[in-house]
Amino acid sequence: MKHVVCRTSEEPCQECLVGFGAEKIREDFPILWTKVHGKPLVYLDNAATTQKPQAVLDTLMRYYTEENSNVHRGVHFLSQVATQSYESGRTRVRQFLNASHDREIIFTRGATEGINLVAQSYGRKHLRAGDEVIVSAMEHHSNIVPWQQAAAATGAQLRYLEVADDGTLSLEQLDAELARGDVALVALTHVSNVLGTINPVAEIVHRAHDAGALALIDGAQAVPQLEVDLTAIDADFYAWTGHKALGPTGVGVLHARAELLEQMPPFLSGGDMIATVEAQSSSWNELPWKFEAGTSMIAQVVGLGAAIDYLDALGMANIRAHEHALTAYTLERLSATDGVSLFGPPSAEHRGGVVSFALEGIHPHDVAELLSRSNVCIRASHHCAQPLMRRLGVVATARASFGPYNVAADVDALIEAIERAQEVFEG
Amino acid sequence: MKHVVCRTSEEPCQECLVGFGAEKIREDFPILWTKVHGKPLVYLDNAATTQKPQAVLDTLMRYYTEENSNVHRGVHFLSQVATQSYESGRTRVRQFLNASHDREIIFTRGATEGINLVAQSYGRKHLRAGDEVIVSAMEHHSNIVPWQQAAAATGAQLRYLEVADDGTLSLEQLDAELARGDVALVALTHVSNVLGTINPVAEIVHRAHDAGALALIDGAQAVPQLEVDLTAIDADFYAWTGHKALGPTGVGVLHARAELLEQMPPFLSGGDMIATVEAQSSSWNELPWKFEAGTSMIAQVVGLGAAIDYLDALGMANIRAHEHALTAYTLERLSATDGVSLFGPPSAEHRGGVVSFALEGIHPHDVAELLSRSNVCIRASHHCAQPLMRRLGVVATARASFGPYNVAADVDALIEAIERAQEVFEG
Amino acid sequence: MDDLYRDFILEHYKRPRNFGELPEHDHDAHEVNPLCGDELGVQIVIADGRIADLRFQGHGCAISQAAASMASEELIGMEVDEAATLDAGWMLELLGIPVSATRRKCALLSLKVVRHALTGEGSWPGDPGN
Amino acid sequence: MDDLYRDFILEHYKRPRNFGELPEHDHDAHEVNPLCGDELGVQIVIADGRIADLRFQGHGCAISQAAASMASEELIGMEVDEAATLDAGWMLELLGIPVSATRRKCALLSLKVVRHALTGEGSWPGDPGN
Ligand SMILES: Cc1ncc(COP(=O)(O)O)c(C=O)c1O
Ligand SMILES: Cc1ncc(COP(=O)(O)O)c(C=O)c1O
Repeated sequence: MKHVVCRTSEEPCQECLVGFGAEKIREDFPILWTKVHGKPLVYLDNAATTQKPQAVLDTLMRYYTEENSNVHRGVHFLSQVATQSYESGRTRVRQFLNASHDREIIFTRGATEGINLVAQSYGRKHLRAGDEVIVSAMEHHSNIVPWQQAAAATGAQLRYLEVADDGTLSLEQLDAELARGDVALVALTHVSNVLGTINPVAEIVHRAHDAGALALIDGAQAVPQLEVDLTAIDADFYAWTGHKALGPTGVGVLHARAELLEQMPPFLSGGDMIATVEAQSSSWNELPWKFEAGTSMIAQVVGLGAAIDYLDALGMANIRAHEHALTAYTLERLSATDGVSLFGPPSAEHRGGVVSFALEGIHPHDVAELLSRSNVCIRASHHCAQPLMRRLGVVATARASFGPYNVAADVDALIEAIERAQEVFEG
Repeated sequence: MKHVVCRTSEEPCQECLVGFGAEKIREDFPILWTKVHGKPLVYLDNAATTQKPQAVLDTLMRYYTEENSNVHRGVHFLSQVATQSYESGRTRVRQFLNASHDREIIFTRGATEGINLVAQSYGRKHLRAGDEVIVSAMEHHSNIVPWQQAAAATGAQLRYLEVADDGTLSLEQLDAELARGDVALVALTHVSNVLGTINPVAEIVHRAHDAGALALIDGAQAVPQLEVDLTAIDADFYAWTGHKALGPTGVGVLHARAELLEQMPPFLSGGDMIATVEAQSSSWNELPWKFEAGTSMIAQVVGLGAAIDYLDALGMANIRAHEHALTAYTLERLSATDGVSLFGPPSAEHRGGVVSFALEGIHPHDVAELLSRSNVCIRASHHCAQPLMRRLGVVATARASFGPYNVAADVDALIEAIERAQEVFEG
Repeated sequence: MDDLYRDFILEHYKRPRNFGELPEHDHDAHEVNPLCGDELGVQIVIADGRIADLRFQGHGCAISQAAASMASEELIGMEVDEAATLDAGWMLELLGIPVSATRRKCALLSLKVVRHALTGEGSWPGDPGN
Repeated sequence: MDDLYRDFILEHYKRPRNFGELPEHDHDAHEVNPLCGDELGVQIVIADGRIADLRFQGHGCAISQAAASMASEELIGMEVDEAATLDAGWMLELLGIPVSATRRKCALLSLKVVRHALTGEGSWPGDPGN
């Protein structure tokens, strides 16, 4: 076997240069200690949501048992501590992603709310009939439907970048679209949640800006596994979600340029986002709070800070190297398995830790159900990417996706479980 | 002293008929065991957010360590368990509030998002120029600003019910407004977060319906302390928030009539809320999921279920009786303290567990800061109710508010701390 | 032997009965399972108040295909009034396998599309939350 | 003796210097503390590049009122260029008491309104997150 990927702690990972040894990392994730029917959990559904390290759980508990209080408007000591913890979460996000200003970081429920915020607040105000919004055929529904809605409300047009057979987007097509001069916004995913494709987003943003268009990047799948540098990418909007990055459910981040946020009307309105409320009109608080109406997901922001600390301590470059090695190993093993076909870029090089596949004669749902009998959790779905499914000519795929705690043994378990599923259907 | 309110567990609460003994309840709330500067925490900021019982924290931990997974589209066993837990949270909410259908219960981040959902999805589609929206001068900003925005977008008019000197709303004025025949929606709070006023919401909804208007009730302060029966109240929309009802931050509930939800366009769009996504248009999932775009605050919904179990076990009638007794005791003690003036209904009868007050010559901020020196946490603020502050002729009030775990000793500590604050300013 | 993927399920999946199209028909409908995007269409011919003929078409998982196939055998010849009011229990009993909550819609898609065709009403048989 | 509510703070709070209005003035501004709704206005008279006279009006907590009162004594007579660039550090040092993060805006409201009056620019001195 060519790849030795953190198989055990005695045999540390060489391929991925990591030194962290995923077996060690597993100890930090209580759910991975669980045995189901006496066998360990093989969790390969990380693109849907990741598991949480004990450090995140401890932070949530600490918050609720030592600091819990409403933030910003409180003078008493608990509120001061809670406000400090909440706003430190923002600073931590800024540092982690190399952004410049805390006030450009807005907490949302997730990537979906972040993109909706932009589509509704920016889109409905600034898009005009005749404007083009460019998305791609590999987008998640959360980066399609809000634009359909904004287009319907404004008369703007939605155009799709095609996905090539190797799972990539064509920059030539992008240039051709941009050259028409009517593109207002380019909204693309950083990493595909189905194909794993890593798009050259810094380059895409650069070309969009050169053509006078804005760029939104959906970073939901990128932040958990790549070194993301928001200053280098230079997107006008960058949205992602905490629960896919070892953080709690219910929290996400929208990073946006302050000049744009200043021009945009508020999205949700109510407490905390106002300066003054008169009977018939109101004025808005400063950034970022103008876009954080009502009581925030305070504990979840604090928990997200702990998730970032954990990722940072592992090192995003190490995580990437590790997941890259796992992906390469998975592609190799799956290619060598009869009746399996693969979607997405053929090599692990420009691809995140996501592998979509199909088994001949077995519907993906049945694959997932049968794999679950072997404690192997994968996803079988359209993955909220129906346009991409149509492009691939399927209704759904089976998908294995990795987190920093996955090991080669998980991939071996996947392959075994696939062979067992094939036996059931052949038998 | 007339009232003996759960002072100690040896001396159980008589006034409030409770039998539960708040001292016992305190043992369930780890944060209340904390000592700050060697003295216990006196938490009287429950209208801002409540503390969480151990049972809620345990449920969050159990969810994250045994079930954590994305819901609805997952076939593997973890996803099945998580989906089951998440949807049980919905059923639990329905039972607790005596609602009829799970599909009428939508999870939001909080009351603010719930009201915004209605104002944006219902309001912007159905309000017309010339329509009236009735709110009151005692509303929280979250039940004012979204209507200002909807009015600005549609040409509807916003009208305010006045607040009488005794802190009540006039049903006569409501009738007069309704009689004009142009009222499309009445949006009122169930319990005022400043005055404590309990509005006769079932009666108000009834009159609104008779006049052909819809009714939205903001239940953020009601659900934590009253027996709320949504079938009896019969509001078209009822919004509340989990973190004020012993639940986690980041989750709230909008209850809405299915016929209305069916007519309303989606609010946020993306994953999970669609049936099919074509390139240029999409169709929507069934209720309630049509209004739950993206990955939900799964753990928080499960935690909210545990909070409801806890409240239910105490019994909402008991909680109400207890907080009512505490409020009566507080009004009595504060009235007897020099230099204190009180806002809101003079008796505890029609009033929730919220007491706003002012100290002569001391700004509320300074009151809160000085009380915090004695470990007494109250809020000093406009409480997101600037129109009400103007009505009261102040910029802010000091506010003490109760949870089921508060005891008469907390009120005694409040009074002592007030006297100490007065000494500082007189000295 | 697997609980769910029993021989008869796999047999119906691999060789579904009454699949195809009926260009001449009295009723038809088409439904999607939002969980997975699976689609199923049906055409129905009525005679003397009974389902005289019926064809499904579409693709899906073993559970949904086997369910459609098995249901088709029962439905042909059934009184329309009876067919229009069949509930989730009927379908699950007919299938005779333990279907989890998540796969429920797979099992019920064929019944849903038939009800839709016969009554014009497209809700899930025995929806959760009603 | 309280750390924050020192004698001089309470003294300035109870008898604030330079409070009132200057109907004839060269610059004015009005600001709100979104935290609490406290409001503060200022009018400024300039002569020879210096602040010749200044009055605050409004109401607020002991910290914000004492800060305005103490600042007013320093500002009158100061060069406009200098006054326009004073930062949070200047104000906090002048106050000489430990101000928590939450009360920072109370302490800085008067400086904010002066900067606004002199420069037309209304951001908080030394905002968090910049
Ligand atoms: C009466 C009332 N309505 C609405 C809200 C808003 O709740 P949330 O901030 O949780 O959205 C609050 C509390 O802040 C409130 O007291
Ligand atoms: C590429 C991509 N974008 C957006 C999302 C939406 O994230 P969320 O559901 O947390 O809002 C997801 C995950 O579901 C995703 O994979």
